[in-house]
Amino acid sequence: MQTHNAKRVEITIEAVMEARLTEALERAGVTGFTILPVMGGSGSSGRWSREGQVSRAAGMVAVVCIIRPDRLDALLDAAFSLLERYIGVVCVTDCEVLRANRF
Amino acid sequence: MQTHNAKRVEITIEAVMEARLTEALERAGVTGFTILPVMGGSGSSGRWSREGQVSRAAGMVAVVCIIRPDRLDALLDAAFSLLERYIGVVCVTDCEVLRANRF
Amino acid sequence: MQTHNAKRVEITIEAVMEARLTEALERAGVTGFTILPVMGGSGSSGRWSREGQVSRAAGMVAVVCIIRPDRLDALLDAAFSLLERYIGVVCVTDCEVLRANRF
Amino acid sequence: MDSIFGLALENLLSPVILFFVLGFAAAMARSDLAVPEAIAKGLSLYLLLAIGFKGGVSVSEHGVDAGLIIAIIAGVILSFLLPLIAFALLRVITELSVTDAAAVAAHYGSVSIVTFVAASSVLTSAGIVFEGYMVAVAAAMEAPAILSALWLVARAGAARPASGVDSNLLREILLNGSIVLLVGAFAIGVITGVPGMAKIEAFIVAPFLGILCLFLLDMGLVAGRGLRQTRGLLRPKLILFGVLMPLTGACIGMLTGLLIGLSPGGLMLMMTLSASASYIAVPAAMRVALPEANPAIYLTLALGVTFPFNLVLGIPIYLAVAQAVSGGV
Amino acid sequence: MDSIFGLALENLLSPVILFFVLGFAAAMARSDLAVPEAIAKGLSLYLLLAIGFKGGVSVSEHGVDAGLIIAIIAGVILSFLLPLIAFALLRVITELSVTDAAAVAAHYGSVSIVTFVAASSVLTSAGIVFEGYMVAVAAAMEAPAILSALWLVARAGAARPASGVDSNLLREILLNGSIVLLVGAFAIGVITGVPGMAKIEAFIVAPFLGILCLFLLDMGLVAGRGLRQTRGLLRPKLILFGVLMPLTGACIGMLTGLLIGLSPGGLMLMMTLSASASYIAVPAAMRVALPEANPAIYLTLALGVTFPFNLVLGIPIYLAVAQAVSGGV
Amino acid sequence: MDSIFGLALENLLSPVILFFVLGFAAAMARSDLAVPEAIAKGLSLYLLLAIGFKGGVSVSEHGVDAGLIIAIIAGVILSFLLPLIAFALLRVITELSVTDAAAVAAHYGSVSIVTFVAASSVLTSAGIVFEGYMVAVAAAMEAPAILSALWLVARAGAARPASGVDSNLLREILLNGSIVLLVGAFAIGVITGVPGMAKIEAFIVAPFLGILCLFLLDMGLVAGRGLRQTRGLLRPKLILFGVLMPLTGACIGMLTGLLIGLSPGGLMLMMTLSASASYIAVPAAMRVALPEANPAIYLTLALGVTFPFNLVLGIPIYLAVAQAVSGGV
Ligand SMILES: Nc1ncnc2c1ncn2[C@@H]1O[C@H](COP(=O)(O)O)[C@@H](O)[C@H]1O
Ligand SMILES: Nc1ncnc2c1ncn2[C@@H]1O[C@H](COP(=O)(O)O)[C@@H](O)[C@H]1O
Ligand SMILES: Nc1ncnc2c1ncn2[C@@H]1O[C@H](COP(=O)(O)O)[C@@H](O)[C@H]1O
Ligand code: NA
Ligand code: NA
Ligand code: NA
Repeated sequence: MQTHNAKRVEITIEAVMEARLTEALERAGVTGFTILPVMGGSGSSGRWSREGQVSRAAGMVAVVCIIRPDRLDALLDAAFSLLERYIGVVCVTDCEVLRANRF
Repeated sequence: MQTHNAKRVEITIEAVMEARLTEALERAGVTGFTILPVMGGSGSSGRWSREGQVSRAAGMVAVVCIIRPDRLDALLDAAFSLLERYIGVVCVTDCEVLRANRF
Repeated sequence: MQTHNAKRVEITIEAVMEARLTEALERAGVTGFTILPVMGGSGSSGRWSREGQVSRAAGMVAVVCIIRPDRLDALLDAAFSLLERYIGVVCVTDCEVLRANRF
Repeated sequence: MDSIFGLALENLLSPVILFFVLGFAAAMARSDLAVPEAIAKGLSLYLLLAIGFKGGVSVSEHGVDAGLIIAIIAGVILSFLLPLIAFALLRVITELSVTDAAAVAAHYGSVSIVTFVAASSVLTSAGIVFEGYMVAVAAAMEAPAILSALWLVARAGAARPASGVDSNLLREILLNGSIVLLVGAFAIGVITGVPGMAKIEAFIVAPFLGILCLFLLDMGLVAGRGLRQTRGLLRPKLILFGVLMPLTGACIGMLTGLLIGLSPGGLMLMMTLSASASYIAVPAAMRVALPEANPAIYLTLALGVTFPFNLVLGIPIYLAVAQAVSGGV
Repeated sequence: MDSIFGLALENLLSPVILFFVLGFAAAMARSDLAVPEAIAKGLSLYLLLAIGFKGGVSVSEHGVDAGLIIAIIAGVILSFLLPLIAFALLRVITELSVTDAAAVAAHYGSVSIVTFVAASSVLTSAGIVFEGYMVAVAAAMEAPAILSALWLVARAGAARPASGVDSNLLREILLNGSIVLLVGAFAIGVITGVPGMAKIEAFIVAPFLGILCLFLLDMGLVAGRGLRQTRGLLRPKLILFGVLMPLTGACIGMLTGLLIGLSPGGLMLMMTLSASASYIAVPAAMRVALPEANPAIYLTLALGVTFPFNLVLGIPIYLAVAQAVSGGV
Repeated sequence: MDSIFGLALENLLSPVILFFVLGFAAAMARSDLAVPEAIAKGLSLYLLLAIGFKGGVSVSEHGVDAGLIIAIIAGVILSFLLPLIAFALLRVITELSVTDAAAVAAHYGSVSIVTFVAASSVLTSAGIVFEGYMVAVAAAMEAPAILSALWLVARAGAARPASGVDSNLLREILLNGSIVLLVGAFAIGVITGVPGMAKIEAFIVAPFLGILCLFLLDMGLVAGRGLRQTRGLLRPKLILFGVLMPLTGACIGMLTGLLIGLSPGGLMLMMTLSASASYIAVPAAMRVALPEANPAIYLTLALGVTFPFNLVLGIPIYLAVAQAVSGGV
């Protein structure tokens, strides 16, 4: 089957920032993304889990964007302004997609 | 540690199609997969989120299959018949696995 | 934007083993990881789904670690002791990250 | 209280409706108020279980008679018929494609159980009795409309048969969770009768209205959020259909109800069922069977226009009309 | 009503059992009816809290006496002992490996709290009093069976010690959520007594049976789905064990109960506890401690065979026998 | 019962507090007991709906008067003022940075609705009436403290404005789900009054204390887990602040309440509101507006220290003091 090169960007970010991130992505012209729930994690700011939360303050989500390679930089620029000050991890992987015209 | 080349295929698809997709995969000889919940997303058919749903009509799931490279085409063929008419995204990544005989 | 090579390790493991895995990771010096919920799956031990569970015995989670390439082996060694006897899948992907000093 | 306005006002100022309005307003104002998905699903399981069981107990008290069979047959016929009318109306007053129009039509032939629950709670509050088997009629009306819609599409040759239309789909439609729970709880109510009710009354009856409030808060949130996200889509002609169709359905439901001799309460419920539009079973079936139809259109119409209309204005209208034509009050 | 058949029929036609049957049938028919995981977990928290608290209040009324201590010790001994009997039975009538047989045995030495809840609700409905401390006995019987099973495996040298068997596992077993909530609510019941009950009675007592219905609907769904997925696995010999073992357990529980002088109600609960098989705490412990044992076997037996058997037939049998041997009724 | 000790003991031995203690102890002992996130959220929706609605109905009975307006204004002023006092106290007795101190201060100016709910249930149990509009005061006190904290940071030039502080943040704060539901349910209570209450009383009133028990079990689990994870962080000086600040807040609340002439019950609630610290709305706002502040500090203080303190000791103290200074009892 015919596949096309693309980039898969996975941004793990605090749930309170989700709407701000997706708005920034949309402003940067990225309209396709999928949001995955996150149950817990660990990082430089310690360990957390959904179970131990009353507030939505500390939960996280993972936003996955598949985009054409040439649009990667625009996406990372848009994400970076938020990621600089807030907690979060960005991970970019090479991938292949069907139906490239959608991305 | 000894690792082996494999492919990681991530299919994001409507929840109503989940059983049909996994049956198609099984018919194509793919017996290993993991299903992740999806909270929301955005694409050519607009923005949606689990919160804004009463019906299971519009939710999505992500099906992740790790397979031996030589079996990728069979998998994509099986998935494609469903993906052609229904909403969904397929993303294939190179990966390495332990214990290759399992895949 | 400046990115750095890293490895994305995704370990799908039974929920009862989650704490044991993360402790093993921490002992191996891996302090950054994200835990994703899993809804269901299929493998050599058959098909399961969260819906069909009363007990936490059979659920799974996915643990995602992004680490510097040179620390991959320590991670895999730590995970392997648990993965040898217990159900689970490990998948390693090349990736690129922003802010490499965090990993 | 004998005027429609009085009824409408009283309905409007009941906690049940006001919590719906609260949810709707909160969603419109983009508050982050949200009912977790699992809780909403749990509440709907409760409502289905309670309404089905109560209906069954009521039937066990009065005995099963021919009325039940006749009413179910009438309901099935209505569910087959209403999509044809809806489709014709849509093709006349809107510019929807055949596929979109058929998908919308399926929703209006089927029923909204929550609208039914709200209507029956209005009857109960007003002390008006109704046939317990109307619950079974509601269940029977869920599925046939889907077949009518698929027939409409096939007739027009508008879409090639979707790979998903198969025996699986049929099973999914007929054995969808809501129908199974509603019919099952109904049967259990019939079997265990009044003694069974005595055992679980404190769970089934006492907190019912309160739980309905919480559920309608969520429905308001969902309807409001849906409307906000698809604002652009709702042209005046579509909104017109979303109001005209329930009134048309209610008329046809009324004629049918009179024909089969329902009590005023049963008549009002038959009108409500005919007027209401599905937003659970049918959307899922449409995604599988008619993937080309735009879900934003049918969900927004059923949930964002017709559901609120029925809840707030429709129910008091149908009650007043049912009482008037039955010679009641 | 003094025959076992009468009791069994009455039990069978109670809403609680019928909702279980409904869930079971829906799963078998592959309906998509489902109770969200969070709701099922919430319902089980409610049942544990309510049953524990009620037991505690009952103890606070009658005072703590030696009976409590003796019954707990008896329960612990039973829980250690029953796996040995189950293991022997399995090795004789089935072809399970040592590891699989030990894992199954652990489940039958431990208890199913929901079966206990259902049994005590039957007693309450029938107006039969029982020792409030049986709740504490139930909690005490959860864990010892696991140790017996591990000993059985170690003795046979069947599996090398799993890396997971460590102090963590022990803590997980002893402090598993169900035990902690059950024992904690029991203690709170003892402390706050009747005045405490007066405060939360409307939550703890009134809706109890209704919530049990909803919970058993889910149990039926889960048991049915489990059975459907592992059909091939259930050979006649395994099913035989799944029915024989609870009866055996009930006999041993009866003898123990008579020995320590329980009331007819308490006796029936002791039989039910001995007859029931765990499907929450023990499966989790087995996955960690005996990963080589096949979970499909023990889950299907405990949940798909023994649980329904106890719920539908076992409970009325145990009640009739307990009354007969106590000279009651 | 007229001594603080008697009150404290009675409070301590109520089921509500004991379930909190159970959860706390279970978390400390690393039990896996857990309330699913969706259930916890559902319970909190219930509590907000019920407490808001009851307050509204009570206002509808007594008529809206100037007291409501004055009390709300007083609450808003308190919420603006208390962070300044908390900030000063923190800078004197702890070594927190300006940003961390301001973030903590915001929490103590705002309120904990669950503490308010627990306090009002103590009043109800004791048969002490209070102004229904205190619910509206609670809602009004949630947000202003956040602005004070941001002003404190800006004044000190301690952190450059976060990109997230924008109109979105303001909307999120003012229309956060808890406030909207509390105020909405209050308004619905005012509108539907006693007849509305009659309809949903069995849901809103009867099970209230029981549901509060289950909710506080979860709060205990969360507070205990939080404390366990951040043990290292809690130096004696911080703990001192976590106890001193609620007492300080309660004093200021008392003076304010006396000034505006609240009843003894209302006075006690005003003290509780002033003494309590937010752990829902404010932490979320702080993550957006002051991302540099360490959430472990403010969450642990508000949830792990001050919440348990208020629940167990604070509430009986505030009640005794309120009665004493009002010349009551
Ligand atoms: N190396 C990593 N791999 C995967 N996820 C990570 C990693 N580091 C951090 N995270 C995720 O990002 C969250 C915040 O990280 P941090 O800002 O380092 O505390 C953690 O709770 C994890 O969910
Ligand atoms: N570029 C993308 N990256 C990640 N997920 C996507 C992308 N495009 C679409 N999706 C997912 O697929 C769903 C349907 O996409 P679409 O068919 O484009 O409306 C969206 O709601 C997303 O969850
Ligand atoms: N090839 C695979 N791709 C993705 N996930 C898998 C694969 N094989 C197994 N899994 C996951 O691992 C679980 C246990 O696998 P197994 O040990 O093969 O039964 C399954 O239920 C899946 O969730
Ligand atoms: Na209809
Ligand atoms: Na047993
Ligand atoms: Na405060």
